[in-house]
Amino acid sequence: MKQEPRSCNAKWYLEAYERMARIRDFESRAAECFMKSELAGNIHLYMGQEASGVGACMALKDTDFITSTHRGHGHCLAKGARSDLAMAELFGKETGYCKGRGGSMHIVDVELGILGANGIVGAGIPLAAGSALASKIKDDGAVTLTFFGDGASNQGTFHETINMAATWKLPMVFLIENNHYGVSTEIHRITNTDTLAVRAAAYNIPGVTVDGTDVEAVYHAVDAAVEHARAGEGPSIVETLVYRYQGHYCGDPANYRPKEYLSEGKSKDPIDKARAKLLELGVAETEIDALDRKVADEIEAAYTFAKNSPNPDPARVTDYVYSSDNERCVLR
Amino acid sequence: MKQEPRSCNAKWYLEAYERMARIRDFESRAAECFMKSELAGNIHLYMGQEASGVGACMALKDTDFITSTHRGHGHCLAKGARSDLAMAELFGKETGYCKGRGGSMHIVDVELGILGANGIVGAGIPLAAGSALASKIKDDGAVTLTFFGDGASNQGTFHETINMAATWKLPMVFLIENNHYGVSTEIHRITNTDTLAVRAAAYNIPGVTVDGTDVEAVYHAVDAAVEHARAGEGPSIVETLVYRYQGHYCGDPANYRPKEYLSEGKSKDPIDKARAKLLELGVAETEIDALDRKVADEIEAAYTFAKNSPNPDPARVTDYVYSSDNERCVLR
Amino acid sequence: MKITVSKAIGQALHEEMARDSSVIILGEDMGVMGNVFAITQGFRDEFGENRVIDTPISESGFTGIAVGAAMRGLRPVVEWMYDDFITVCLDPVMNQAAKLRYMTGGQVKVPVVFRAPMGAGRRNAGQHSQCLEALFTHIPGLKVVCPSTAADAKGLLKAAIRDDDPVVFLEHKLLYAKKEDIPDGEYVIPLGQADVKRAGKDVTILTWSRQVYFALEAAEELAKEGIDAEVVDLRTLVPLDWETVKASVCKTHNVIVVEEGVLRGGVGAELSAQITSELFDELDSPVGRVAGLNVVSPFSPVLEDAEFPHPADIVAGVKKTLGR
Amino acid sequence: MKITVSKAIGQALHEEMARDSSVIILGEDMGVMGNVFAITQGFRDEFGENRVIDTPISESGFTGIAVGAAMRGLRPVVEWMYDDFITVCLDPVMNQAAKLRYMTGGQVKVPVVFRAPMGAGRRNAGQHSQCLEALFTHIPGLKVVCPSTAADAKGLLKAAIRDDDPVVFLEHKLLYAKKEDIPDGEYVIPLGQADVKRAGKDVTILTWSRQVYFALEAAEELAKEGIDAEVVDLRTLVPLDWETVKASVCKTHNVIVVEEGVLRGGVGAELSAQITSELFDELDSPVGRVAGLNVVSPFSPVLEDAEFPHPADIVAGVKKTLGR
Ligand SMILES: Cc1ncc(C[n+]2csc(CCOP(=O)(O)OP(=O)(O)O)c2C)c(N)n1
Ligand SMILES: Cc1ncc(C[n+]2csc(CCOP(=O)(O)OP(=O)(O)O)c2C)c(N)n1
Ligand SMILES: [Mg+2]
Ligand SMILES: [Mg+2]
Repeated sequence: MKQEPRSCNAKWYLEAYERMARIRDFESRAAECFMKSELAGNIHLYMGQEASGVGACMALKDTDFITSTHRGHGHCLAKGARSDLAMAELFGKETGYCKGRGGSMHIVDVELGILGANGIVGAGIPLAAGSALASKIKDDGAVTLTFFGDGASNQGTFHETINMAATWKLPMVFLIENNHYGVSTEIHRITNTDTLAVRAAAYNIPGVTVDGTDVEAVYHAVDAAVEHARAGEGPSIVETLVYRYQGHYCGDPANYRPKEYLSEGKSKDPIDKARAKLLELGVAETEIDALDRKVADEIEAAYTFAKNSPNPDPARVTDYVYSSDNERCVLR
Repeated sequence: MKQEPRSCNAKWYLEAYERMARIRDFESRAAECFMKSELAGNIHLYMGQEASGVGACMALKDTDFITSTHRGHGHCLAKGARSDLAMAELFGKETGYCKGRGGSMHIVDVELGILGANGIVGAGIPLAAGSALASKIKDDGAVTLTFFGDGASNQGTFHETINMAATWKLPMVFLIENNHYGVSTEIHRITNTDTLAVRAAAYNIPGVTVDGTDVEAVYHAVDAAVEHARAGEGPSIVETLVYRYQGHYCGDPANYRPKEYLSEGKSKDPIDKARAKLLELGVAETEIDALDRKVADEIEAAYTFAKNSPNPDPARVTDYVYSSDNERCVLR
Repeated sequence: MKITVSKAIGQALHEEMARDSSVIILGEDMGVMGNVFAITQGFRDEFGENRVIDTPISESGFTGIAVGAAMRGLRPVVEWMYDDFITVCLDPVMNQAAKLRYMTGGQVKVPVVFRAPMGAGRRNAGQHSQCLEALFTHIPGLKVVCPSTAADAKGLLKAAIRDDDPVVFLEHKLLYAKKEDIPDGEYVIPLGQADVKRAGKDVTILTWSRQVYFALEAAEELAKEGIDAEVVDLRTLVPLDWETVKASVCKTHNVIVVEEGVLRGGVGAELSAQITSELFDELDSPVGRVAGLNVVSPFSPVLEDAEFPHPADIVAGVKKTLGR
Repeated sequence: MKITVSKAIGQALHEEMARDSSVIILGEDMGVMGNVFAITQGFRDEFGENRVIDTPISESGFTGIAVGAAMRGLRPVVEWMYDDFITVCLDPVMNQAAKLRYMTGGQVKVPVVFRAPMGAGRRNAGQHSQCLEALFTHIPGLKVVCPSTAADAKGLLKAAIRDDDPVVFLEHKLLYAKKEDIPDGEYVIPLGQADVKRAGKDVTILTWSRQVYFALEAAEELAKEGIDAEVVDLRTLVPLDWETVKASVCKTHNVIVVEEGVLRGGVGAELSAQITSELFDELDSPVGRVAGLNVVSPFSPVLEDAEFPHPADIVAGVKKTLGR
């Protein structure tokens, strides 16, 4: 890869901070709504991992692509998704990103390069490689980054896809968010190596492990991987070590984890860290507070929008199964 | 692993030679029958790769297990399968290993530790790990070795299984027969590393690449891996570099391969090599010729047995789908 | 004694593990967590981590491992966290477990149970809400069980574990919390016996899993209008208890099949075809079907409720069949 | 002009690749070898290795890659070497391609074609002989095409490639070598149009793929006995050409469905159920079904021939339906 990149300035940090704050606020509100039964189904919270998604997406252009996971709110918002449309989707409303058809695990905004959260663990990985293949064929210069978890790295799709991507030098990045757990299962109980990035050796590609609570560290690692990919050198693994503050799903008490996991994670909170860094860079506390309020207002508005939006019309339940001949295909 | 094993003696080589000759003769006869349309379906010939299967199985006890592939004749015979029952199975006869229900790709003899050839590329790998898990749970001291090809190593089952096997320290060996081709596709066109054994690093287990035309070299490598497994140290990868003399299936002209592939392979013929070694070890040429004749007679008898055996009764086509309640389950 | 369906399933697993040391459990989060539906809590401590195995998220691998272990004489019970994930592990089920006995001419037995929660109604959206029993019934070599009550779930799961064939055992997520009576002491319910959950004379409702409850609700509604519905809980789809189906059809002469899964290619199609072809002269009306729509499971509650059958749909279906 | 079915498929692929640069081909041995059935020979040289891609044996990976590429505006045509291998790549088909449009509220199109050879009769045994179209028809979001003739295969494949939905396109291996007339010049056959391959008035035989030929043979046999059979080649199973089915049933009043795949849960079940429920009063006899047995495909030729329908079985099926 390239030489060590320069460090990020205040402007950069303000942007990163805002995106992380947006994710945190969005999810805090969503969790609140979920616990009050305003939200149905299941949500998987990204809280604590914000620096990973934001650091990674800060290294991408608007014209680049991502695929995401069941824990996708953070990735989508980091890539620029609108909090109101996302919130409305969580509420299952007609105004949501997917008109309420998809819900929390299926947020997509192709215009913004968000090829989708995904409810199937490991399924986004080959989709991302397909996007990278399309870029290679079209020669459009775009890079695709696929987010997935430590747990997902044990799916066959990981191996199959990374092997093809490495061989075909696809312009993509494999971003493993290692929060140490797949639901209740600690990663070292189900794998035999210290890090997951070492698997890069099996495909003869670069692999690094970085502190995923440090938005700048993530940014630099992903930036290098993106440049590598954009230069036609193929994919890399970037593994970010992060902490999942909540249980696996909202409401999971996570009794299977030692207490230290959470205290350790909270002591490294990515947003606290970024705030400290902003102060260090000379940004006034009042400016940061104003940013916090701006984000809080945005999320409040998103909530109001979502809550007041109409439900889908049940009579339209058969729409959108097919692009053409829909009526005939769903009739029989 | 252990210290370098001593070299093999004449007795050992006579046994290895006999098994390799049996495979070669069996398949030459099968190919002949296939070309004369005495055999139906499809057969995948192991010719040229004999040292891999035999060297590996010589390192196993009778009480150990193997799983095999679509190219399974050699593995099964190397592990002790009877050539008459195997030939009858290729002929689809009631006297065959599987009563004619399975054919070339499904030979099984559980008593002999042969858990089955398999028509699905990569499917034998987890079955083998299941056998190894059973051994671990029963603590029966058996080791399971799974044969598969370079092509199969790109299936998701490879990654999923080897990760579990490494983590759980299952008593097994991953034996990759790298004949450089999966059907027409050369391995370096679809992977990004020089060898496949390097993938062992991703699971923190041993991995070696050996000359698969040298039965003794294969034996020593597998022996070390088997001892490692039997000692409770977990799995290893052994990659044998071999040559597939025939096309992918019997009748495939294999035009996609450079001529040198075959000439190189034939110059390293494993049976020729073993014969030379036997002479070197002081075995009389007449003794080797006698062994050749013994094997030829056995295969002739196997052919006669197979040819003269009865076909299954078509009225019994619904037998064996279920162990219990078969009639009711196949009726509706 | 009243216990939940999930507890009943846990009891079946526990009793069989205690009875037979060859029974093992494999799946994601089965050990330390004791399963995401709390079904195997405490099992790991009691039976050890060799027999209650936390797997990585490698369904194809660990399902294949279970099949291999079954070939070696163990009786693995695999869990897929949702039946929707069969998409990542169909091979060891369909091309291996289901076929090995046949392809080996009867040499091999594959006593493995594949358990999975299934079903809609929890707003889990397109990839976590399907009822896929129809897919499994189309695969020769598999037995397929879909219990409704706690008592049935327990007795059938014990039978499934003791069965020498691969059994797909599908549990409806929205039944787990149902509290019901189960018999005291040890009992087993043989596979392939339907259960008439409500006797009636005017129309037969063939169903299974959660829809049994909806059918019973519908039957009460119908009773108010003077229609006496018989609710037959098939419990096992393969093998099918044709004798019970036939007896009911010959009594009522009108049938509807109710299932939560997708209509097209559903189990109802097969039942309709069989009943029509074999009992044509017994039928006063064509076999009706009430099933999930031919769509993807929607997230939005209002859409999801419109997608799969509710009691009112069954009432309407019966009336349509009876021409009332 | 007479060409083989495999050649006709090659022509369709070639024409569409030449016409539209967004069409790409992915699969095992599609490039250097030009496919194991010689369908894409020369394509790699002509269109380049970016558009004719030799994949590793990683079906789940490359099928998912095709779906991702389709989301990005390409029109990938994937080949699975045999349809039996859907077991290792069902997820990108069922949980991704089929559902993405719905789950995104119509935001996404997934114009991908999944081609696969299928079928019995080549003595390829349990894991290489299945007809799995029923499985695909049960998955909302997929279109399913099963051509019989060279002309149909070509025109339908072109339509499938141009279609904006995921299409599963199943080709019977034992038809590849059949030499038949195809129309001159460019043509497309829209999905969802059945074709009456033989008109008749006494009984309707609904079928597709290789069984069309067997049905036509059977019809000739039946004609000798004075039974005039109509052979309807459905060609596309989703969408289904109900109008043609209905017209035929209303003409003949007797129907059998003939399919090579497994009976239980087959497409015939669905057709039988629909016809019975909607055209009950038109039927003189219950809908008959002639299909593969509920067993694993046997290797032995004598067993395999007993396992799937042959013309004589169709003749017998028709006579049974007509009570003759
Ligand atoms: C194929 C598949 N298997 C299992 C699940 C159930 N499941 C959803 S998330 C999850 C854990 C994923 O762990 P990881 O990849 O580490 O992501 P994290 O939840 O930690 O973000 C599991 C097992 C699923 N959705 N898909
Ligand atoms: C899942 C699956 N995909 C594809 C095939 C078709 N197929 C059979 S053998 C083979 C090549 C296997 O290559 P390799 O593993 O190197 O074994 P070899 O044939 O060289 O012994 C292929 C593609 C299959 N049987 N199963
Ligand atoms: Mg995780
Ligand atoms: Mg090979």
